[in-house]
Order: sequence, then C-alpha cells, then structure tokens
Amino acid sequence: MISARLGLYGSLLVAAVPLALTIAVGLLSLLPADSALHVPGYVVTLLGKYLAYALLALSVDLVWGYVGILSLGHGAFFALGGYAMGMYLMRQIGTRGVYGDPVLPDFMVFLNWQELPWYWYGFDHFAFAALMIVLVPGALAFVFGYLAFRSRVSGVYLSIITQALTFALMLAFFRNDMGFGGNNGLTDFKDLLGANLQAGSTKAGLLIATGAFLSFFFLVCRHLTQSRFGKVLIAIRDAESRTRFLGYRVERYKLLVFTFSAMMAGIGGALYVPQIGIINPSEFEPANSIEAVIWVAVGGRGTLVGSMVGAVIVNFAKTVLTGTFPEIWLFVLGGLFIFVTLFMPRGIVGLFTGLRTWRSQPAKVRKQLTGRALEAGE
Amino acid sequence: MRRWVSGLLLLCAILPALAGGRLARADEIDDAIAGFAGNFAEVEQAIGALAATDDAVAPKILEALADGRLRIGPDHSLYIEDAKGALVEARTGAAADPPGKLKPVKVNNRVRRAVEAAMGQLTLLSPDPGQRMNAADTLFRSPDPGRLPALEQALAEETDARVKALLEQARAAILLMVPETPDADKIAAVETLAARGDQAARVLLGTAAEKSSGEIAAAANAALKSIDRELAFWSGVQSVYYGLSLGSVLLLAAIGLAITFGVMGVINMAHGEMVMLGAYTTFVVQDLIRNAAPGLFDYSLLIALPLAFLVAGAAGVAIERGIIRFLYGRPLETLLATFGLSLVLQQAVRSVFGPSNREVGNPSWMSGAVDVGGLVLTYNRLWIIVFSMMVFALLILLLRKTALGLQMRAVTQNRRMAASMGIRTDAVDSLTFGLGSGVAGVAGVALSQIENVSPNLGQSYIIDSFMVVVFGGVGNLWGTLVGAVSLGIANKLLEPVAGAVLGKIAVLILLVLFIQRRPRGLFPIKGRAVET
Amino acid sequence: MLMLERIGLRYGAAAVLKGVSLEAEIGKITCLLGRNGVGKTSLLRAIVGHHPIADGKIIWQAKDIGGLKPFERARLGIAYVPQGREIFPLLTVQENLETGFAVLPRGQRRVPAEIFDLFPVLATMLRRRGGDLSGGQQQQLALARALVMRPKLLLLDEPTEGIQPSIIKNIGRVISLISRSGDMTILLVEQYFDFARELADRIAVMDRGEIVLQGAASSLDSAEIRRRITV
Amino acid sequence: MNAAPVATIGGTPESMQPLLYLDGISVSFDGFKALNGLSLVLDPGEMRAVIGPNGAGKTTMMDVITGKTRPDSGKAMFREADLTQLDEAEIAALGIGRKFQKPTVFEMHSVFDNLLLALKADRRPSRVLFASTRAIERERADGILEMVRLTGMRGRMAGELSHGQKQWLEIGILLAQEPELLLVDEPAAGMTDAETEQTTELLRRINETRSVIVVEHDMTFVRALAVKVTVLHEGSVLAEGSLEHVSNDPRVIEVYLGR
Amino acid sequence: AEETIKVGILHSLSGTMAISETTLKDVMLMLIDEQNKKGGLLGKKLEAVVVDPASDWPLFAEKAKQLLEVDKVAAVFGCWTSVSRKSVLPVFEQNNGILFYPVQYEGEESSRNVFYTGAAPNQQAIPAVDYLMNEEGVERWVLEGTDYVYPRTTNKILEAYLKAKGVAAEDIMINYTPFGFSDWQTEVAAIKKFGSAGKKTAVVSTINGDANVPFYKELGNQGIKATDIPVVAFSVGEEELAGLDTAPLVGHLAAWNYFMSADTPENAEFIAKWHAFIKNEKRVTNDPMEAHYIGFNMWVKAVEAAGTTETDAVIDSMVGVAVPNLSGGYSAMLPNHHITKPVLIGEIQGDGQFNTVWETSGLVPGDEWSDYLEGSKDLISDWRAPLSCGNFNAATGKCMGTVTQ
Ligand SMILES: Nc1ncnc2c1ncn2[C@@H]1O[C@H](COP(=O)(O)OP(=O)(O)OP(=O)(O)O)[C@@H](O)[C@H]1O
Ligand SMILES: Nc1ncnc2c1ncn2[C@@H]1O[C@H](COP(=O)(O)OP(=O)(O)OP(=O)(O)O)[C@@H](O)[C@H]1O
Ligand SMILES: [Mg+2]
Ligand SMILES: [Mg+2]
Repeated sequence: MISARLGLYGSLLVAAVPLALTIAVGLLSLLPADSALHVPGYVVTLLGKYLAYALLALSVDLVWGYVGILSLGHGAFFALGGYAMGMYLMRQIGTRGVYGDPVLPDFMVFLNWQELPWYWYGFDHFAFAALMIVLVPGALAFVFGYLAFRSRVSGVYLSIITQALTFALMLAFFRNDMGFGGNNGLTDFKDLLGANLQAGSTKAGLLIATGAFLSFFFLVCRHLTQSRFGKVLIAIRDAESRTRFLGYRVERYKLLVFTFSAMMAGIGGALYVPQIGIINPSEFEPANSIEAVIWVAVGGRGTLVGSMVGAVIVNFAKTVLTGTFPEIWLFVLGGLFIFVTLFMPRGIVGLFTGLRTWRSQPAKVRKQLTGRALEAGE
Repeated sequence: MRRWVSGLLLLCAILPALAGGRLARADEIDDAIAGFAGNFAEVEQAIGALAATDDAVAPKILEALADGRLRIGPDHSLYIEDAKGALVEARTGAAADPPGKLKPVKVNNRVRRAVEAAMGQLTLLSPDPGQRMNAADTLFRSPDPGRLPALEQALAEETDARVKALLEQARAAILLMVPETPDADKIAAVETLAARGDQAARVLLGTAAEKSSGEIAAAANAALKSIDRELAFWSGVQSVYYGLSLGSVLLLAAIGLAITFGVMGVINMAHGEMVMLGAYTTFVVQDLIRNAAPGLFDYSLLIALPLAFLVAGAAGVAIERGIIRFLYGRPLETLLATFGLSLVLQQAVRSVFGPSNREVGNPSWMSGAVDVGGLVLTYNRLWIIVFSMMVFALLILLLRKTALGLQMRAVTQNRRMAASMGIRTDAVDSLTFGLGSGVAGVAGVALSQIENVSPNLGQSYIIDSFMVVVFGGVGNLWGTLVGAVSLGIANKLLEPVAGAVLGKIAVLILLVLFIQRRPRGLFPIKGRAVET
Repeated sequence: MLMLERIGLRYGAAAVLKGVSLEAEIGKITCLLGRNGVGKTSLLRAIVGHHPIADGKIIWQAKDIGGLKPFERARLGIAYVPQGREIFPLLTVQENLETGFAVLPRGQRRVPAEIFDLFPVLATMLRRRGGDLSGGQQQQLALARALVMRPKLLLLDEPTEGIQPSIIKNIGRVISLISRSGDMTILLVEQYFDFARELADRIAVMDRGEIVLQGAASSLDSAEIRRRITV
Repeated sequence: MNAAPVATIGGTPESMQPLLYLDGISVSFDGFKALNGLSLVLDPGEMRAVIGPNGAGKTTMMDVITGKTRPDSGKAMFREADLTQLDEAEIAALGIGRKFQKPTVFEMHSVFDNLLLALKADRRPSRVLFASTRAIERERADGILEMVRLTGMRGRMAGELSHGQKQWLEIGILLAQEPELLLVDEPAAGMTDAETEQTTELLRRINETRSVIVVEHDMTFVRALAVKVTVLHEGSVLAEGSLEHVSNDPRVIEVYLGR
Repeated sequence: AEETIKVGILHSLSGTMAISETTLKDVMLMLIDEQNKKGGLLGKKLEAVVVDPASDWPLFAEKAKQLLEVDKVAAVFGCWTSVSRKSVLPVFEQNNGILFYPVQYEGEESSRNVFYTGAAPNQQAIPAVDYLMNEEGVERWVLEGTDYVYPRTTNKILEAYLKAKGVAAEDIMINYTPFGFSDWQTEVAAIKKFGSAGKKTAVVSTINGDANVPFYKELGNQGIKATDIPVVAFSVGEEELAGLDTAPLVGHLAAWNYFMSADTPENAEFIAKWHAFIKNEKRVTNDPMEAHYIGFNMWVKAVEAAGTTETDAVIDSMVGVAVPNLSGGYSAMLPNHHITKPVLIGEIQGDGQFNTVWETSGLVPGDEWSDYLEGSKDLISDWRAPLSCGNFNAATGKCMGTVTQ
C-alpha cells in the first residue's frame, strides 16, 4: 500500500538507499584512520548487522504483511542460513584451528569426534555452501509449509507451530551430539573466499554485499506484492476462503511465498554470520523471531519499506540504549513498543507517508489496515 | 562372635541408660571426647566411642554435633550452644565460661552418618515411635549382625505395628547376611524382604541370590522377579503421575492465558510477567511473615493466594485500561504492546527486587513426600495438582454458569453488538483481563514452590503456555486442561526413554504434526460458526 | 419519543448523513426507505452509538443521548436489530438470547414464551451455536434477541432479509401488535416496500444522506415513494 | 428416500447429459441432518429457483456443490467431475461460481481490483506472477462495474460499501468469473423492488449462455424469473415444478409460504 | 575534564544471565571505586564504562567492539557463559584488547588477550571427585549436567578420570537436561534408583543457572539427603543458594576456589566493603566475585609495573604477577594466562553458607589443555616470549594454528 504509493521510481529510489549507503560507508571505512571522513570498523559491522536483520524483517513482512502468515519462527530460517555459512567458514579454517586438525573443527576434536559427519561434506566448497544457504531453509519451509497449508493450518495455530519449530531446532542445535558445536556454536572464523575476515576490505565488501542483497530483494518483493500476484496475496490474507472460491489454489500461493521468504531469511543469516563472527543456537530462540516480527510492526506492517526501517531503528535504538542507559534501556525499548502500538498504528513509515491518506480512511478500514480481526464481531 | 558379644554388651549398656542414665566413668568420656578435636575420621571414631559409653549426655552431645552447635575449646572441653546462642558446658549442662577461643566441631556427611547410626543405636528403645522407626530404618539400611540381639529385644517389646514391620525387615536383612542362619529362617527372611518389595529390598535379595545356592537362591530369584515386575509397574505409574504433575503445572501456567488469549483474543506476551508478579507477591508475604510473625509461616501461601490474585489482577486491569482497550480489533498489535510491556515489567521487578533469585520456602505441609504403594508422591506436587484442578473448576463454573461468563464471551465475540445489548463492555473487558491476569498471579504462587523466583520466571513459561492453549484449541477451557495434561504426560513418558532434551524435541515435533492433523487443536470449534 | 435533529455523520472525509431530522413517536411505526448506500444503516448506527455523529442531536425520552456510550443507550431501552445479523457466533441460541438480560432487573431475566411462538425454530435449536444457524434462522435470532430486552425503542434494519415468507407475515403481525398495544417506538428500515407500506404509520424516504420525503403513511403517495427509491 | 433416478423429473431427454447431478446427498452436523438424501438435476443452460423454509438446507446444498462441505453420502457430479473429490479451488476452476448469502468481498481491495481478481484467467501462481493487466481486462471489469452500477465506487475500498452495494459487487465478481454454472444465494436481499427487477433482468440475460441456480425468499422475484422451482424442506426435495404449481401445494404453503 | 583510564564492564544486566552477572558489574564498580579512593592508577582516576550485552551473544561482540573501538578502554572485565566469551574473543584479538574472564569454564582455550581468573577443570572437578572418593567412599557416580560445552567437557574429563581410577562403566550414569530445565521429577527419581544399588553413590552436578533451584527443591522433597546421596556442584555458589531454603540441603557439596565463609582478614574486609557498597547486609559474595577481585588487582599491579595501560606492555607484565586471594594465599598469573588457586570443598549449611570441609594443601595451577582429553593432552600454552603460543604441541614441537592472527 505504501510502497504502492511510492510508485516505481519511488521504489527504485528506496531500493537504491541500502546499496548506496553501504557502498559509501564501505569505501569510507577504507580511508586511513586519521582521515576526517574515515568510518570506523565498528560502524561497518554494526551497519552490516542492521541490514542483515533488515533482510530478515523484509522476509517476515512479505509473509505477514501480505499473506497474513504470522510466522513466529522466521528466525529459524535466518539461523539455518547462518549455520550453512558458518559451516563453510569453519571448514575454511583448515589446520589453523587450535588443535591443528586438517578436517575436524575444533569443537569436534575436543569432544573426541573421530570423523566428519556426513552432513558436513561439501561445505568446504563455497558454491555448495551457497546452495545450502538457500536450499536448507527453503526445503524446511517447503516441507513445513506443504504440510501446514495443505491441512489449512492458519492464524495463531500456524504462528504457534512455527514457534514450536524454531524452539525444537534450538534444542536440537544446543545438543552437542548434533555436531554443530552445541551451545557455543561455530566461531573462530578466519576467511571467506580466501579473504581475511578481519581485514577492513573484507568487511567493507561484506557490507556492500548485504546492501546489494537487501536492495535486490526489496525490488523482488515489491514486484511480488505490487503485481496481480500481490493482489491475490492480499486477497488471501483478508479472505482466504473467498479466494479459493474464485479458483485460486491458496495453499500453492502461500507455499511459494513462504518458501521464498525463508530463503531470503537464510541469505540474511548467511550475510550476518561472517560479519558477527559467531553463530550459535540462541539464534533459534523464539524470542528472536518475535523480535523480528516486532521490527516489522514498529516500522509498519505490509509496507516493505517499513520492515527495513523498523529493523534498523529498533536495533539502532538497542545499540545506543544498551551502551548509554544499561540499567534502564529495557524500560525505554519496551516503552517504545507500547508507544508505537498506541500512537502509530501503522508504524513509523505510516507516520510519514500515510498521514494524509490515513486520516481520510474510514475507521473500519483503518482498523483493517492495521490488523485483521481475530474475533468474529469486528 | 566378637560382634555378638559386643552387641550384648551394648544392650546391657543401653538398657540402664534409658532407664535413667548410667554414669559412665569420667575418663571413658574424656577419652571419647578428645577425638572431637581431630580430623573427620577421628571425630567419627569419637562418636562411636561416645555412644558406647552410654552416658546420658551422649545423645545431647551427638544431637548438638549434628546440628553444628558443638564447640570445642583449646583444652578439648566441649560446649553446646543452645538455640539462643548461650553456651553450656557439654558434660554438665552448666552455664559455661569458656577458657579461650572456641572452635566449632566440624561436621561433614561422614560425621553426620556416624551420628545417625549412633543415634539409631541409642534410640531403638526410645519412647517416641517416630524415633524408633528411624532407628529401625537406619538398621535396615546398614544392617549390622552385631546388632541382632538388640534388635530382637526391641522386636519383642515393640507394640507399634509399623515399627514392628520395619524391625522385622531389618532383622531379615541381617539374617540374610549372616552365613550361620538356618536355611528355613533365611527363606522366611527372603519372604519378608519380598513383601517389602522396593529397590532396597531388591538389592539385598540380589546379594543373597548371588551368595547362596539351592533353595534359598531359588526363593531369592523368584522374589527378585516378582519385585522387578512390581517395580516396572510402579515406575510406569510413576511416570504417568509425573506427567500429571507436569501437566498441572502447565495448566496453571496456561490457564490465565486461556482467558486473556483464548477468550479475549489478546496475544498476551506479558502473561508470564503476571505469573511472576504472583510469585513475587508470595516472596513479599513470606518475607514479612519471616520478620514479623514466623509462627504464621505455614499459612503464608494461603495469605499469598488472594493477595497474588489481587496484585496481578489489578495489574491486569491497569494494563487493559491503559493499553489493551485501544487495541481491540487489532489483535496482532497486542503482541507488540504486550511484548514491550513484558520487557518493562521484567526490568521493573529487576530494579525493585534485584536480579537474583529470591527465596520462597515450602510450608511444612508442602514439604517432603508420602509413599503410596510404590509411588513417591511429593507433597508440593500433590498440592499443585489439587490446586490446579480447583482453579480450573472454579473458572469453568465462572465462565459457563454465571452472567459474567456469558458477557465475557459475548463481548469478545462482538464487542459492538454486546454493548448494544446493554453489556458494559469496558467493565467486562477489564474484568476479563483482570481475571486472566489474577489467575496467572495465583499460578505464580504455586509455581514459586517449585521454580526460581526471579525476573525471568515468566519467560520460562510463556512459550509452553501458548502451546498448551493452542494445542487444546483456542477458546476452549477443557481443551486447555486436556492439552496441558497430555503434553505433560507425553513429556514424562518420553523423558526416560529419550532423555530430557530429545524428549522435549520429540514432544514439539509431535505437536507440530498433530496440528497438521487437527488444524484447530484438540477440541476445535467446528461448523459455520468459525468460518464466517 | 425519538427525535433526531440535523444529524450529520461522516466516515473519514466522506459525509454520509447531512442534517437528517426525523421523529419517531411512541406506539407508532416509523419506516425509513431508501436505495442502497444512501445512509439508512448509518443513521441507525448513529442512534445506537456504533458510530459517533458529527453534528446534531439525538433526543430520546427528552434526553440528549448523543454523548452516551452504546451500553447506556441500551439501558435506556433501545434495542437494535442490525443489518447483517451480528449474532454472537459461538454462543448457543439460548445464550444469545440471554445476552439481552443485561438490561433487565434481576426478577425479569427470562426469555418470554411468545418469542418462541413467533420463531418456533429457535425453540428447537436452543443448544445450537448461533453461528451454525442458517441465514434466515440467524435473522430470526437477532430479532428475538432484541425482543428479550423488552425495549422501548426498537430499531430494525431490514429485519425481513432472508426470512421465509410465512414468518415475514408473522413478524409483520407481531410488530404492529406490539407497537399498537404497548408503548414501544419502532423505527424500521426496509427495502421491501409492500411490507413497509402495510406496517408503517409514518414513512420517511432517504436519498444521499438526506430525508427527501416524510409524512404519515396514509398521506403519502405510493408512486411518489417508489420513484424516490428507484434510480 | 428420494434416491429414485431423478433425471426424469425434469423431463429431460435421457440422451442429454445433465450439467449438475446431485443424488442422495446427506450432510449432518452433530447428528442434525441438514441435507437428507437430496437429489437434484440441472440441465445445461437451465435456470432453477430453489426455495424453502429457513434451514431447509439451500445454502448447505451450495456448500456441497462448491466443495465447502463434504457430504456424508451421495453423489455430486458436474458433468464428468465428481465434486465430492475436489476442493473449492478445483471446483471453481471447473466453472462453478458462487455468490454467498452473506456478502463476502475483499474489503481491502478497491472495488475495481475485486473484479480484476475475479476475471477469468489462468490462476496458477507461476502465471499470475508474470501477468500484467491488459486493456481488455480493464474494459471487461469496467463493463461489469457499469452493469452492477458501482462505477462511482470504482476506486473505493470494498470494505467501505454499504450492505446492498456489497451484494451488487459480489454479483459483479460472479459475472467476472464467467462460470458455466452460477449459484446465487439470495441476490435480492437488501435490494429495493426496482433493483430486484434489474437483478431479474440480469439473471435472465446471463441464463442465455449459462446455467443458474438461484435461492430466494422473495416470491415476486421468483415469479418474475419464471423458471422451474424446487422446494426444499428438511434437507430434501418437497416439491418441484412451476411456481404456480408448487405454491398451490398445501405442504409448501404449510411449511413455507404461510397463509 | 581530567584524563581518566577507562575500564570496560561487559556483564549482562538484563535477560537470562542478569541473575548472575549483575553482581559482577557491581563488584567491579566497587573495586574501581576503591582504587580511586586509593588515588587511582598511574596518577589517573579510573572510570568504569558499563554496557549491557543483555544475555545476547552477538550483542556481546558488538558491545566489546564498542568498548574497545569507541570508548577505548584499557581493559575489560566481563562475560559469564562460554559462548559469550567465544563471541567476543575475535574482537579482543583483532583490536588487541584485554579481557578478564572470572568464571570457571571448560578449558580448551588460550588467548593472548584473555586472562582466565576462574577455575579450569583441574581446579574444581578433579579435586571434588577425589574428596568424595576418599572421604565419603563413593563408588557409584551420577554425572548430571546441563547440555552445553562446560558440562560435556567436564564430564568427559571426569569419566576418563574415574575409569582410570577403576570405576566400572556401569557405575557411571551420565545425563543431560536442557537449559532452564525445571521439572526434575524423573531425573531425581532416576538418581534415587541408581543410588539404591547398594554402593555408595554421589552426584556430580554441572547443572547450570536457573535449573538448580528446582533441582535442589526436588531433591529435598524426594527426601534425598546428603548423607545418602551427596551432590557436589560446580556451578552452585552462595548467590544461587540465596534463592533457596537450604535446610533440606545441608551436607550437599560444592567445589570452588573461594567461599564467603573463608575465615581470613582479607575476606572479612572484602565482605564489609561489599556490604557497605551495595548497602545491603544480606548480600552474599561468591567465587566469580573473588575472581574479579584477583583479576582487577593483578591488572592494577601489572599496569603499575608496566607504567602504562598500553595493551602489549600490560600483557607482558601480567605473567608472574601475584596478588592475595581471599582464602589466605597468593594467586599468581601463569604463562598460560590462567591463575593458581586453592581448591575448596564446602558443604551447604542451613544458613546458605558453605562449610569448608576440605582444601588442597597448596595452590593448584590452572591447566587450560586437559591431560585427560585425547586431542589436547599434548598441548601447552605459554604466552611469554619467545614461545608466545597458546597451543604448542609438545609432541610435535610445533605451535598449532593460533587463535591470534
Ligand atoms: N465503514 C465505512 N467506511 C466508509 N464508508 C462507508 C462505511 N460504511 C458505509 N459507508 C458508505 O456510506 C454510505 C451509506 O452507507 P449505509 O450503510 O448507511 O447505506 P444504507 O442506506 O444502509 O445502504 P443499504 O441499503 O445498502 O444497506 C455508503 O455510500 C457507503 O459506501
Ligand atoms: N455446522 C452446523 N452445525 C449445526 N447445524 C448446522 C450447521 N450448519 C448448518 N446447520 C443447520 O443446517 C440447516 C440448514 O442450513 P442452511 O443454511 O443450508 O439453510 P438454508 O436453507 O440456506 O436456510 P436460509 O433460508 O435461512 O438461508 C439449518 O437448520 C442449520 O441450523
Ligand atoms: Mg443498510
Ligand atoms: Mg441460506
């Protein structure tokens, strides 16, 4: 809706922002440290993290904002993408691990693993890992979605089983026997495609890559949602059964979007891991997925732009607040969430772009714009 | 043979001691006491020696030692600190003026065990049947052939049937150990133990079967088999009971949510914090009681219950008035607001009460366990089961049988139309949310008995609670009950097989698969009513 | 007596009612006619308080109720049969009827037997969930539910929609009966002209948010009315 | 019960294959039989009015035909297709369209988009993804808007329509689908007499090329349609024939029309 | 403003770990305060920079970066869980910062930039098992732990150790539960059953954090007394016991390097200062607090010795620094960046304190690479020049891939 108003050029402009921003920041970070325009590495990593989260938020908005699937488990796809990347990075360490084992990652050596489990095969090749980054989350989403949408699980039931899914994955990845490093996860990465991860240029490159992916996926999502296809999605969101009676195979639409969105989240995770330097099972925590939903709500659900803005703003606020008000930042952040809900029903983006049109909306429609009624009455 | 003799001696020694206390030779006691200055091994020896003196002061000293109230001076003289902190000379009981710096006599488990054994020996003929029972139990668990005469003597005099049974089991245990026992007696002993039928008996029988041959071994093996069957049966029952108990905890945690979420449709992420408020109310109540009226401690939970309901309920009403009511018709946004709220509440509690766990004690009627058949039922769990069922029954009555219940459901199904029927929707909304929160608070009182009372308490239950409500079918209180109990039982049946972690994963996966089969939970509301 | 004075109502920027004035007398049936989308439903929603009015006054029993909450209006004896039924889908028929008790003093909280004479089908379906009923049955339930409140002012928005002919006839009879025998004020929105004509004491015709024709039923010309409500 | 071969009741030549064939359909909800051995045959190109008391099972019958409700027993064929084996979308794709008793439209889409979504087209996700709206589609949608007199509301959100307007929009959606068989549940409800007449007109016109089953309680409307009438009662057929014929049936008067 | 030396404090103040870590932040503030009262360091005042990584591991890395790059702190005191340490490790190495890590951990790590002031496995687990074996005559063992790296490693080491001591495989039961586990009925019943086989049985608990309270409550209620089956824990200290009624738990054990009950003047002074600082007489002290006390004093000494807060200089002068610990001895920084510590075994008392029932006669040096694990028994760590290697393989004579770089 909002991006609808943006029009094609507006959207291109929006899409250009992450790319331009990351190129600028990336290049400036390469300037010598004493230069006035130098951007410290700290900022590069932070921005990279925000944008990776923005990609996750975008993927959540696609399924929640446009198809009405409130996924409380999207963090799982993000984490799986992250693990796929992490496994590749692990294998790149080679003999530089603390035990110097050429094949086994450190955590396997010290827990007496004798050989590399089969599911680690292939991860020494980047192409394979890249494939897995989209394939693993995609396949999981496909199987899960196939089952759920076929039997028409919807609403909170779907939300809660997505949550159960990520919770189960979290417990599984916590297990040391799974061969993914247990609680400590995968860490100690050295290099990516031969480039030293600690080097400024690699960081800048990763940042720019993140920006590029974000821009690209924003455009793809925009097309998905603005086209006839997008109209079908919204129809499904608002009146699923009616859409069926028009002859649309609702479950296929849902499955397609859900799977695509999971792949997007997976890519987000894969970009996140090398910049953060660790992936561990807490990424599967249900609270993380809920947070992603909250970024979207704060930014403005069903607007695409809003989801990205929300992710960046909330995380930026978190960065600032945990540093400056370590004792009370939860009050501020929690308060922010309440404030946004009460006073900015369409999120931050809604505040800027939609104010005029918003006011002119009839109350009932306004309500519907901000959330579908659970109850029969409203 | 020496043991027998010493046993007899002991017996002779104890009898007069109980009859009024014999005065041991002073040097005997001095020798014994000197050991208390040494290391744990020496203390252990000293205990034995002291008990052997049979002096009337021995039990007093031993008791003080077990309680950590025994002090020793540089000259190895012993002092007992009484409850008020005053010192008395251990041997005379006279008020003391210690000669130098006193040191506590150190105890460890080894010492405690020695004291227990010695006390057992000193209390086999105690007038208090409870003490005799303990003594008999101690004997059973560490059967000592040397004690047989004392045991038989006690057995002859015993009148209490339960103590008698225990004594007989102890006797059987000893008889089985002693090679000289005639075969017939041994077989009788096997039978006695077989009748006891628990793990401890099984161990004794196991050794007996290994060590002996022929008839006795056969009898022991048969007894072993029957015990194994019985134990397997009871362990199955026990697992189900554990499941029931876990289920009742889940039910308690979820039942408030079944109202705020199930009935009202508010995705209440702050539900766990309401539970937490209830738990902290319990803490505050207990803290006040501890400081002001320690005698009331056993009633602390009864006092805390209504208070927790009020505190959490009031918080619920405030939340409804302040936030939720602006969000009716936007249920998904309640997720965002209540998530924010839960952060705020957690941090608030952290600021007020500190981040660490707070101590909430079990009143005496919720401590310990009772054996029923082969089951060990811990009182706190038992009460929680009873309590959760009571809360459930009350809520069902309230929702189904009262006008308020009807209005609650009407309001959430169609707020506008309910208002036009003359229902005070805002009051009903506040009451409903307050009720759900209040019930969560009450749950907090119960959970404080088995859980950490910390700012994170709520967090640990929120996911499970949602799962229970959804699994049972949103809006169906019976579903919540059955959902909670079946999740609990499934968990506890899987746990011994797969381990806690895999068991939990399996339950989650089963849940996901189950929802595929029944997309609206266990007890879905079917028909047109939900489709439109 | 219900008096509407220059009611204005808007949905966002769109003004849907523009100065509607209308009176409904006690013991009389006032019938409001008009094409689709002219604002009939909106007017009733204004009276019961489902939508705030922008202008004007709603006077009921000599009191301005424009500022009251919906439930307060219901407690003043106003009952509403909305368009689209709006029964409580998950409550049983019995419970749906009992929601009307909220406005009654304790002693009067029962469902009058006449209701089941009028809608016999409801009596056989007391345990069934409201949402499971057929469309027409739901409409009957909505009517019955309003009657349980023993209202003084009954607002009916196309009450015959989806109801089978024999029952419509009954409803007609009952409506005129209760209005004439008692002190009930009835405001009826109808599209079904013959039905309205037969019942109405007064008729008002609406177009584009305004009353364009109004008067005693006997004094108005059928053809004129028909012309006003056709495109 | 009513399981006798029904094909003859309509007087159709045996050789002609019926378009819709319901035989012995029963549906029960918690023991209550909403349909009880219902049989009905509709020929290609036929328009049929279905009447009957509230709760007779008319809407349930449509639910069965459109796949919303699975019958407990009985046969439901649309040409060669067994409707009981298909889901809603597949049935819709066969060419069965429906207007619901309670108007249901896409409230968050504009009136125009509602029609656009309904226009007959390939509905597979892969196709829809790359479909662009062609001029001819716009024209058709606008034509339908004209027909249901909602041109003035073209850009408004469907959620903002009044009850009657939604009824019209839903009829428009049905038209846009160009189905072979239209199931129309109470199209005249909430319409003025004049509008009802227009609806009659519209249905007649549609019936020139398509088959229609229409449910309505408005006898004037049914009379104006002048087609064969089936009276349902308690889940099965009570009477069938011209309106004249059935409205003189004392049982129909008793349970439905009243005196 | 006058120039200050900044000290970073990286402990979670919110989220699941706040329960343990908040105290450590407070103790650091106290220590810094004390130091400033003494006139600061190198003539400058110390300034604490507190951040909240919120029990969120990526946030730990981010905050560490902020401390080092933006605030430019001279040293950081922080982390509790292993994963938080793993998460910040690359940050410290890349930015060449200094981290003091105060918690007992699984070992198998050595970094030039990290000083491990908590216990390595050999400073806690093995002495505890020895005690139970010798003093209590334990023959059967339950290794009960939370499923993560520390218990896994510790149990692996213990299993190897026990077997070497002749304990049969069927006399060892190992069980893991998830984080925050709260329903212990089944597990406690299993322990009870395992312990009723006629041999003296003990439980070695590596149960973590919040799971402990319900575990001990269940133990108490099911009537498992310390005299029957003692439980020795490595993660339960005074702070954890503060949330419990300890009366039913008297006699269960814990192994640490410090107990609040230590009867030394240093400890009395420390407790007094702590109570004054936190303004609450009831607050307890515990082992990680002591570790920070030691670490902080070592850092102060090293900075004074180096005459600068410059990282490389401080790191070089750290090794060999010895400061008094609170149990009445001197702890020294070893070349492997671990410290020497006494090992104490304490029994829980009714008042929530520990009664030391045994202690090592001397100090035990922390061993980062366990001698009981296949992969690491040949490794040693020595950060002094010229070796300067965290994982030198004594068998091959090579410095393996290093953590630094
Ligand atoms: N929630 C709303 N938001 C915006 N516009 C609305 C809303 N509800 C109704 N409208 C508009 O207000 C006008 C009057 O609607 P109303 O429902 O009052 O008509 P009505 O006379 O009852 O029509 P009908 O006979 O179809 O029921 C219509 O044009 C409609 O489009
Ligand atoms: N899910 C259900 N549970 C119970 N009863 C149901 C259910 N669905 C329908 N019914 C009952 O089945 C009967 C048939 O309903 P149906 O809607 O088909 O009637 P109808 O002929 O369309 O009536 P109307 O003319 O009022 O629209 C009704 O009595 C209704 O109450
Ligand atoms: Mg209307
Ligand atoms: Mg119908």
